[in-house]
Parts: sequence; structure tokens; C-alpha cells
Amino acid sequence: MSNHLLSLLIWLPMAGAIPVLIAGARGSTSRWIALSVAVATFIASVFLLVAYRTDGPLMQLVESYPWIASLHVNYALGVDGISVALILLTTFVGVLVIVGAWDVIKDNKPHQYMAAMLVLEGLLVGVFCATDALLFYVFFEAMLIPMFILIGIWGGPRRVYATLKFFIYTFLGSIFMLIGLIYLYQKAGTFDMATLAALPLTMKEQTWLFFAFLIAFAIKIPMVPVHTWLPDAHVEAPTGGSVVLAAVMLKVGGYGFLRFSLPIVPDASAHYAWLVIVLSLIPIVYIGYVALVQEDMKKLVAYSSIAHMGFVTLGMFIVFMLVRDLHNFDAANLAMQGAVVQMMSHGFVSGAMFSCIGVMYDRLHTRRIADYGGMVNVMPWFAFFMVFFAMANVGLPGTSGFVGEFMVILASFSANPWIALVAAFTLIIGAGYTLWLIKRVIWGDVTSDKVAAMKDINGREAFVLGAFALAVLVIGVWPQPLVHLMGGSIDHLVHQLAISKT
Amino acid sequence: MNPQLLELICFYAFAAVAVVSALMVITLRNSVHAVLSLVLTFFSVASIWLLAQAEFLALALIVVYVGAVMVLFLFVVMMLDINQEKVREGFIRYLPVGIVVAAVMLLEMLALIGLRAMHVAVMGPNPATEAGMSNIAWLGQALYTRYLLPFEVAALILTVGLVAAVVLTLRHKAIARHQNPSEQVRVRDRDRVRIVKMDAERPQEDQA
Amino acid sequence: MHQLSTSILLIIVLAPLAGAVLAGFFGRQIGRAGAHTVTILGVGIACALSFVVLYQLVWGGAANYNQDIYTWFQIGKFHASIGFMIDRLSAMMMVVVTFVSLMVHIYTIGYMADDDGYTRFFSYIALFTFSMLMLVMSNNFMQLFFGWEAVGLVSYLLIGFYYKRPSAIAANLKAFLVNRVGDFGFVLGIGAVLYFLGTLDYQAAFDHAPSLVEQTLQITQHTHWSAATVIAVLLFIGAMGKSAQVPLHVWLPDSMEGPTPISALIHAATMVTAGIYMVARMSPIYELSTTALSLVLVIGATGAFFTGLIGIVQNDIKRVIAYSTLSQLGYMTAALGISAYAGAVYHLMTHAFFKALLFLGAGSVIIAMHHEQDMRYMGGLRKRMPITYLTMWIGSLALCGVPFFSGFYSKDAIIEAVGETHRWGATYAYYCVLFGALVTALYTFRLMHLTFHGKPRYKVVESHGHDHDVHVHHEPGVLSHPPKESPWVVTVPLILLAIPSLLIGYFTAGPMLYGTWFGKAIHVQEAHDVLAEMATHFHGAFRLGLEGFTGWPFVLVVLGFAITTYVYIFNPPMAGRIQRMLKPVYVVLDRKFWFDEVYQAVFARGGVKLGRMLWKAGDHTVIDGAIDGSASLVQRIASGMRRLQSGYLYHYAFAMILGLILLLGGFWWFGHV
Amino acid sequence: MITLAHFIILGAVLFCIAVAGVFINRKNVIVLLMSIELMLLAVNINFVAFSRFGGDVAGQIFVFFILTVAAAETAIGLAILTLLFRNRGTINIADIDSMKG
Repeated sequence: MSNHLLSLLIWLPMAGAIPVLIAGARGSTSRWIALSVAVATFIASVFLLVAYRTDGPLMQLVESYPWIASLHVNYALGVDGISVALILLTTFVGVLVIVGAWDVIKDNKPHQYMAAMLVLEGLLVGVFCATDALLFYVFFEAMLIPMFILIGIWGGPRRVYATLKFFIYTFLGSIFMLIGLIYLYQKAGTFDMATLAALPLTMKEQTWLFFAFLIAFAIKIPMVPVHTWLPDAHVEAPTGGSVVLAAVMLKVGGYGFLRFSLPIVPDASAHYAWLVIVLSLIPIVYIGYVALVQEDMKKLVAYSSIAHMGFVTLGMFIVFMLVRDLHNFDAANLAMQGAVVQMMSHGFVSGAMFSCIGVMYDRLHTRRIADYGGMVNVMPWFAFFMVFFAMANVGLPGTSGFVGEFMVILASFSANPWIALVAAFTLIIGAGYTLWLIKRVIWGDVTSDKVAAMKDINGREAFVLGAFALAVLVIGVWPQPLVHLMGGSIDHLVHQLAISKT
Repeated sequence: MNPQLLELICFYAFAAVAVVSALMVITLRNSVHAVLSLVLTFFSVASIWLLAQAEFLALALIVVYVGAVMVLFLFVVMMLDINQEKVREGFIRYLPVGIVVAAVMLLEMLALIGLRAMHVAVMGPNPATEAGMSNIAWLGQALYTRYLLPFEVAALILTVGLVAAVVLTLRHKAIARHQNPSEQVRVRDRDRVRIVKMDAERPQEDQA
Repeated sequence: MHQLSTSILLIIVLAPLAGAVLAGFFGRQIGRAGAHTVTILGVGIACALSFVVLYQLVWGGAANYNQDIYTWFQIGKFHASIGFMIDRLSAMMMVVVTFVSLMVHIYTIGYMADDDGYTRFFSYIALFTFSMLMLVMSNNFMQLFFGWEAVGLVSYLLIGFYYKRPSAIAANLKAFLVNRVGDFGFVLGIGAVLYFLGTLDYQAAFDHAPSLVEQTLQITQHTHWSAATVIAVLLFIGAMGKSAQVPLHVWLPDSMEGPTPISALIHAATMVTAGIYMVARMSPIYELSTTALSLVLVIGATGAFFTGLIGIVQNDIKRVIAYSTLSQLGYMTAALGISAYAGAVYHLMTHAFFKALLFLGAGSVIIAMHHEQDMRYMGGLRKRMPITYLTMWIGSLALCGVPFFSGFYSKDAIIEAVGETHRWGATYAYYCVLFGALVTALYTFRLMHLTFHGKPRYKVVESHGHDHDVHVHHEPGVLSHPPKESPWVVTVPLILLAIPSLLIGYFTAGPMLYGTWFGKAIHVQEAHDVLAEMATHFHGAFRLGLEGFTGWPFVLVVLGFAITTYVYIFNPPMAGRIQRMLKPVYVVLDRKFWFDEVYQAVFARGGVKLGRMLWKAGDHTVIDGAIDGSASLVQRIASGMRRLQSGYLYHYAFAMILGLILLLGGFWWFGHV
Repeated sequence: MITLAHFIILGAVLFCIAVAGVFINRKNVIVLLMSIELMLLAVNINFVAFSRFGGDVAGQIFVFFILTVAAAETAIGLAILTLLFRNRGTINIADIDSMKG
């Protein structure tokens, strides 16, 4: 069965959504089914980890069947180390959001919520293992639908505005990608990503394609100045939606850069690397300051997500300076590893932060910072987790948040010390907004009777936060397994980028 | 008399009738008269088709169109009590525009056809006769072989049109009583009987 | 030559961590006694084994240890790992850290006896011990940074230990952020190390260090900076944050919001000296850049003098000691700046003992005064708490550098060495550190006099009801019970710390300061080695002590003692008179040179203002404005188009026919197709 | 001699008359429908002529289908007209603008 493992990972949660829907809203049957499907998917992804050989060929567990034969489109799947890591992240978060929503969505069509989550999970896994560009595009677009539903139905008061903004923004971006893909198809006669990566293209073609991809993925990741959908979407999304959005969906943007921009149009990417680097550095400072003054916790964390994702794009694009100008392949590997590790880490940390906010929101039904204060007095265990994740968000060594940022900063110093200087600024501003939030929410004396009446986290919430904390800690203390898992694929990618295609 | 000349004279005669009656269609005040003029137009055109030796279509036009469709028109016109004056409003006002547009279009068409074409492309021998069969056989052979699928589709369209016309004009009378079996089957006890919990009534203390 | 055992080193590190985890997560289950037992056990094991390690290295003939435990990441030739480098420098630090930590643990049993956060506190300080050990035992930059940040985290948690106090949670945020400014430089420094030396491993980096001389970093087209200077300065910025050097010193006085044992352990003895340790550890790199060393020297000397001045005007007993710490850290830094790394580390060690002693003594006073920290309400405690009184005198004399006390050997050596050096800034630095000795004497003896001598300035209102007790507490200087000596768990650590404060200098100055005790752990270029020069005049610790009585520093200390004794014991009103007389100076010192105000206005409020501006102007007006603007443009076009859809059949018919006419016209015009 | 042009011109004339009819009868849906019938007739004339002159049966087949579809269209059109009159009490097109954007 292992040769169909990827299909299983994609279709198991999606098929699982059907019995969940059938089970209906009453009782907890639908939730139990959803949970068991999610857990089964997670276990399957662990098998994937076992089946993947780091010393094996580039793409493994390959599946390919004709899908639209007349257009040579295949249902083609395959994974490399990066995909495996991201799939694990997806399935891991998938379980946690279902546990997290257990009692929270109880009264409002829980079965549909769970089903949407499962479908979303399957589609996200699909994005990470598609090796056919059109299949990738289909998954890439399709995942908007469950997220649109999640925000639109279970969201906050301004959910319609937020969900439309989210949808239109990301949709606009992907249209450009589609145009780019069609052009590539005209040229190559196939949507196979490996073939496209080997396709020679002139500089002019590459430039056009680069910007088409840039728009699509920059919106998804998101980069300044197309980031404003994210805070709105996060603020209005239900907790689980926020968690998946921050933890996994944003990664699709970074993954897209890895799979499309970098290998298919390396020369244009190298030529415009400065642009992406500037657009990555701006959020680190600019968004940091913006995050500082937010009054809504979710907005604050959303902005901090943007700042952290800046490291992802920064790491990916300083690679070009390192391999093309300086021929420093080790530093380039370090930068790329840093970018991907940062994606993983941000998945856990931001997911956990949003879960924490969800825990508070479930009790007080407000996200305003001013409504909280002195939580440590009434919710000590919660305070422990919140401070822990805040420290991970700050990038404290020993947590996963540190690893990626550290690698990217180190590598960027080798590329250009000034880039490192700006990037390292996140140490200060990141600590500023995160710990100021902690100071206002967690520390201090109890500020109101409502806060005084809050109960500490229950076992279910402790499980979710504990699982996140474990992941954050493991990657922070010992990143080598993760680095090793992705090492071969990243090294291949980095060497690919050194070769001009024109 | 030269048969060809006779044909030409016949053509002009029928054409003239057709044009005049067509003009009457769009200008007559009375809708009934207009319909009747249309019938005349159809007759004339059917005659012209006979000149072109398209006998089946000519007869079909008369039988089907005049016999069925135009009668339908007449029915409708008579059934609806239309205020003749009102619907004729603006006739004079839009007349110039209509004439100008029609004239421009006619000029363009004539320019495209070219008046010189009147003397070329003389009518050749009848293809049906050349194939050794009558017009109707010629038509039928094509219709039931090569064009069978369109023919079936046309039949379907007609059926749909029939059903649609019936459904559209079907009138549900509000006072008519009827039962809905599916609702009767789905009914539950709580839809029928509602048990209300309420405090026991106490006899009112007489204050006075 | 035998090797140190890896398992012993692992136990040293992990025992405190295990204690911290047990006390932290299972505090409720194991209870108070359980919590302090496990943590003291953990730290005790670590301390005992540290002594074993030191013994093996110094007397047992063990070779230096340098091994990786596990790989943290391996990317290409870049390698980061968790590993230990144990030589005499780190072994000494391990002993200092674990010993002081152990004392503080024991002391805490008494100090925190009636605090709700008892188990939490033990968990934190054990965690701190773990972090600090990771820092000093590290064999690479990555782990150094891990320890560096981990101690910062624990410091953050402990400063905010009384989280209900607004001042405490403001102080911990400030401490963390200021430290982060330092880390900003530190991370860049590590980046520079990786860039220029291609490794994060200490040994490999030091082996390649000479190659830095030829390398430069292009800053602009025409400016090139020496690689060694760049690395050294960037790393030193990190040290400035952690070791509270001007201008990043502002967090340390505020950190006194934390419980007193913490002030002793973290903010005096160990964590704040991490920066000193780090620079000493990096001596092979620092030796390559006299520019960087001059910077270090000037910053250190400035701190030594000016922050001490502030200490003179403070009234809070802990703050006085905090400013004293700043000043002493300045001394250490100045010693680093003149390549007297051994002197700096030596002062670090003696300072750890006597400063911890002073803090714990102050804590003992605070317990007796029912958590009153203002010295203006103390006085005459000499007779009531004799052990505290005596041990604090030992600490004070050591701090002032009175001959034969430990502080004398370290501090006088620094002052003299600065005087002997001919480096840019050395003259300025010499006067700073020399008159620093006077300043030290002034604030130290002022503290002793105000606290222990003179007449009591507190009132005792005997009260019986427990509830009433709480009310009395709020009025400054009013106690419900007369002060009394602290319990043995408090005094025993005092005595145990007093012993090294008194003696350690006498016994170790020879080998550690003037000898080659540190071996290759500290690298000094021959031309820079001022201590070696001084060693030629060294004829034993006793003679040095005797000579000390004739030196300028001792004269200044005596002068300081005379002034304070006269002002605070014989003529108390005079203090107020001097204060009025030197009003401008007093204001400057009282406002601490306005560092806090400027930082508050520029960075804190300025940052928030900037953020708000960027948010409103950038995100809302420009970006969302453009987005919403384009949306409304589409809407406007659409509503224009809408008007075309009149709904009247003849309009559509007209449009169709018009189209037909145009089409026909087109055919006609463009040729007969 | 009847030429192809004769037929085509007749078709053109009838078509233009129908167009004029559409224009000048803005109020009367019935006349509008009849004008459409006229247009179809004009087109049919052309088809028949092309079929005859080109010798291809397809033209006449097509006329056959046009007649079929036109009959269906008329039936539905008149049904809608009846419905319209029943609901609105008028067949004045000027009153029918519920599709206005």
C-alpha cells in the first residue's frame, strides 16, 4: 500500500468528511468520527516519515495516473524532504484543531465544521505532494473553499468582509499563477513540475513568469504590501480556522516559492532577489512596529506572523546572493534550511498562539487586550503555556522559533551584513510586541471580575497546548532530525539555483 | 409565352403581394388584421417557394404555419382584450426612425448583394429531379439519415415547448382544495398535538 | 593526563534541570519541602561535582575537555552542536555559579518562607543554574547563545516574580528588551564569526582567529572595517546588554524588583558576569583588535565611575548594591579592555562572593524590617542582628578593596593595571577607576552606617490582631515587631559566603592573577600582557597586602570612610545640607543622568507612536485605501454599466439591430469578403 | 429569368420591413412577435434559394428545423404573453422593465 500512501493521505480526510456530515449535528458521533479520521491521517503521515528515505531519490512515493489525457495532465504525486515535513505539520495541526474545537463549536453545526476542517486538511496535503503543476493549482485553489466557509460561517461579526477580502486577494494572486502555468504549458507541453524546472527560458519570459508567481505567493505568504487580508481574516476566523490559516496555509505560499519561483525561473529570481529581500525586510521592521500598537490580540499575532514569514522569503532569496555572487553553497544551504525550518516552526508557534487566544476567547468572548490582565493569578497553567509560546514567538533559543531565525540571520550576514542587521532587528521589536502583550494579559493583578471568574485550562485544552509545546521544544532543542530530513532536497534545490537556465 | 418569363412575372407578382402584406402587418391598427396580413405574406412566400420547386416546404409552411401557428396568434389576439389605442401610441413618433433604420439596412444589404447579381446565377436544374426523385423524397432521405439526430432534437424541443406552454398558462385556482400525500406521510405527532405546560389555575380570590 | 568524564559533566548540567522540572511541574504534589529538597539536591550535586571537576583539572592532572554531546544541526560544513569545553576558566565559573547558587537556594528557604510562590521560585532558580552552566560550559557560540538567552528568560521570570506589582512587570519587560538590544549585536557577532571563521566551534574559531587580521568587511565602497574589530564590537554589544554596561545598564537597578536572593544570584554574582566571562573566553579574538579593546575599556571605566556616583544618592538598600554592582561590572569590563582578562575574571570571582554576601545580607535586613527596603527607616540594627552585621562588614570591606580582603587583590590589581597601560583611553579610564574607589567607599560605608549604626529610625507599634498587621505594614518605617536576627538558613549562607570573601583573594591571587593558572583558556598577546608585567613586582600575597596600605586606592577608601562616618554618624543633619548645597549634582544623580527618561520617551513612547503611525497611515490609509479604492472603482464602473440595462425590450432590440447594421457596414466597407 | 439575387433581395426587403416593424411597434408585443416571424421567413427564403441554386439539400433541411423551432418559440412566446397579460393587465412593453439593472 505504500505506493498509494500519498493518495491515502489526501483522500482519507476528504472521504472522512462524508460520514462526519452524515452523522449530523446531534450528539458527539460526528466529532468522534472526525477525530478518528484526523488521527488516522496523522498516523499515516508518520508512516510516510518512516517510508521516506533521506538517501533515496529526489521524489519518492511517486504516483502518476493520467487525469486529463488530452492535455497531458497527470494526477501525479510525490514527496521530497520538504514536503514530508510540511505534510507532517499539516496532519499534526489537523488533529489539534479538531480537538481544539471539540466543545467550542458544539452548538453551531459542529459536523459541518469538522467536515470542512477535514476537507481542508486533505487539500493542504494535496498541495504539498502534487508534482503536476495543474494538480497543484487545483488543490491550491480548492483549499480556499473550506477556508472561505470556515470564516464565513463560524467567524466573528465582520466575517463576511473578512472572508471576501481573503478570498478575492488570494484568488487574484492565483489567477496570475494560472496564466503563468498556461504559458509554461504552451512552451513545454506538460504540467510536470520537474520538466518545467528543466525547461530553458529566456530572461524576458522568466521575468514575466517570476512576477506572476510572485504575486500569487506573495499574497499567500503574505508579504508587504499585500498583507492586509491576513489580520482581517485572522480576527474574524474561528480559532481552528486561524490555527490552520497561520500554521499551514501561509506555508503554501513559501512552498510555492520553493517549487515554482526558485526552480522554474531561477535567473529572474536571482535578478529580482533584491526586490524580494527588501519586501522581506520591510515587514520585519514595519510590521513589527504595527504589531506593537495592536489592541486586538489576534491582530497582533497575525501581524507577528507576517513579520516571521518575512524570514522565510528572506532566507529563500538570499540564497541567490550566496550561490550566484559568492558561491558559498554552505551558507546558501543554511539560508534555505533556515527558511524552511522557520516555516515549520512558525506553524507550531503561531498555531499555538492562536490556540491560546482561542482559550481566552472561549471564556471571555473578547479579543481586546484591555479586557484581560493578571491571567496568571487565575489560570497559572494557561499562563505557563502562553509565556512559553510567547518566548517561542520571540525566538528564544531552545524553542523552534529560534532555529530558523538564527539560521537565516547567520546566513544573511554572509550575504550582506546590512541585511543581517535589519533582520536581527526582529530580536528587539519581536520581543517588544510579544512581551508587552504578555505583560498586559498575563502578568499584573486581576483586572476585572470577569477575569477573576475564569477557570484554568481543562484537559482537552492542555492536550492541544501541550502537543504544540512539545513540538516547539523538540525542534528547538534538537533540530538536526528535521534538518537531516530536508537536507538532501534542499541541497539539490540550492545547486539547481546556481545553474542559469537562459 | 416563355415559361421563364412567366415564372419571372409570377415571382414579381407574389413578391409584390408579400412585401405589401408585410408592410400591412407592421402598420395596421387592428391586430387581427395584422395577423391576417401575415397569413397573406406566408401564402405569397409559399408560392415563391413553389417557384423554386421546394414543394414540401411550401406546403409545410402553409399547413403548419398558417394552419397552426397563425391560428394560435389569432386565438391569442382575440382572447386578450387589448386596448388598441394604447398599444398604437408612439407609432408616428417612431416611424421615421424605423424607416431610416430599415432603409439604411436595406441599402447596405443591396450594396452587399450587388444589383448586378440580378443577371447572374441563373436557376439551374432542380437537384431533386437530377437525383431522380421528388422533392419530398430528396428531403426525407437526408432528414432521416444524415440529420436524424437534429431531427430527434427538434422533436424534443417541440415537446418541451408544448409542455412549457401548458405549464406556463396553467392556472391554480386558490379556492381549489387538494391534498399533498408527501406532507401527509411526513407529519409527526408534535405537529398535530402540542402539550403545553402551565401553572395550575387557582380560583381568583374575591377581593371585594 | 586523563580525560574528564562526560557523564559527570552531564550530571552537573542536568541535575539542576531535573530539580527545576520536578519543582516546577509537580510542585503541588511534592509540596514546599519537596520542592526545596529536590532543587537543593540537584544544585548540590552539581556543586559537588563542579568541585570535583576543578580538582581534577588543577590537581588531578586531567586534560582540558572539549567534546560535542549531540549535533544540533549539520548543514554543509556548518556545524552546531551541544557540547562542553571544560578548562580552568569554565571550571572556575562552574564552581562559582554552583556554589553561590547553592548558598542562595539554602538562603531562600528562610527568605521566601511565607511566600505563595515558594515552589515556583525554587524551580526558577534551579532552572537558572542549569542555564548558566550551559552558558559557561559551552564549547560553541550556538550553545553560548542558548545559555545567554536562557538566563535572560529566567531573569525575566524572576524580576517579574511578584507579578502583581506593576513595577515588577514593567521592570522585567525592560530588562528583557534592553538585553535584547545587546543580543541584537550578539547574534550579528555570531553571524560575523561564522562568516569570517566558517565555524561556530570555539576551538576551531580560535585556531583560525589569526586569519582575521587579513580580513575586512566592506561597509561602503571606500570603508573597510577590520574583521576582528567587527566581531569583537558586535559580541561586546551583547556583553553590554547582559553585563549592564553603559548605556545598556538601565535594566539592572530596576531588576531589584525581584526577590533578594535573585538579586544576589543573578543580578550580582552570575548572570550579569556572563558578558565578562564571554569576552574573556573570546580573548583570542579580542586580542586582535585594540580598537575594540579601547572601546571596552572606555565603556567599562565610564560605568565604573558614573554608576557608582548614582549609588551614593539612593535610599533603597538593594538599589545601592545594584549600582555598586554596575560599578564593579565596570571595573571588570575595564580590566578586559586592557587585556587583563585574568584580572577581570578574578574580580568576577571575588565579586561573586562578596556581592552575593552583601545582597543576602541586605535580604536578611529586609526580612528583619518586614520587607522595608528604605534605609532612611533603618539604623542601629547592629545589636539586633550581629551575624548579619559582621558578615556585611566583611563584604563591604572586600568591596572597598581594603587590603587582605579578597576584593583588594582583584580590584587594586585592576586599578594598577589600568594605570600601567598605554592604550587609547587608558588615562581617562585610570582616573575613572581610581576615583571609583572613593565612590565605592562612599556608598558602601553610607549603606553600613545608615543601616547598622546610629539610632533606630523605625518605629515599633506592637499589634496583636493579624489583620491589623497588614495595615501597619503600609506605613513606611513602622514595624509591628522589633527587628531580630534571621534564622539559620539565612545566616549560614552568609557565613559560608563571608569566608571566601575574606580569604579567597589572599590564597589565590598569586596563581590566578599573576600566574598562568588559566593556561590557554585565556590568550593574551605578549605586548598587551600588563598583568605579566605586574607579576614581576609580585612577591607574595602578604607583601602585596602590606603594600596596599600605602597605595592611592586605600587612601581614597579611608577618605571615603572618614567622610561618611562624619556625615552619617557624628553630624546627621549635614547630609541634607550637602544635598541642598550640591543641588544640581544631586538632581543629576537622582535622575540617573536621565537615561530612563530619554529611553522611555524615544524608544518606548516613540516606538508606540511610530507603530501607530505606520499602522494607520501605512496599512489603513495607503494599502487598504488602495485596495478598497480599486474595489469601489469597479463598483462605480459597474453601476455605470448597469444603467445600460434599461430592461426595455426595444432597447435591446435596437442595440441588436444597430450591431447588425454596423456589421453589414463593416463587410461593405472592408471589402466584399 | 429568376436569379438567386431575386430571392435574396426579396428576403432582404422582408427582413428590413420586419426591422422597421420592431421599431415602430414599441408597445405591442404581438406585432413584435409577428415581426420576428417575418424575419425568420425572410431568412427561410434565403435558405430555400441557396439550397435550390447550390443544389444542396442542407438548406431546406435547415428551413425545416427553423420552422420547428419557430413554432415552439411562438408557442412559448404567446404563453408568456398570455401570462403577462393575466398578471399585469397589459402587453405594453414600456411597462415591462423588471429586468432593469
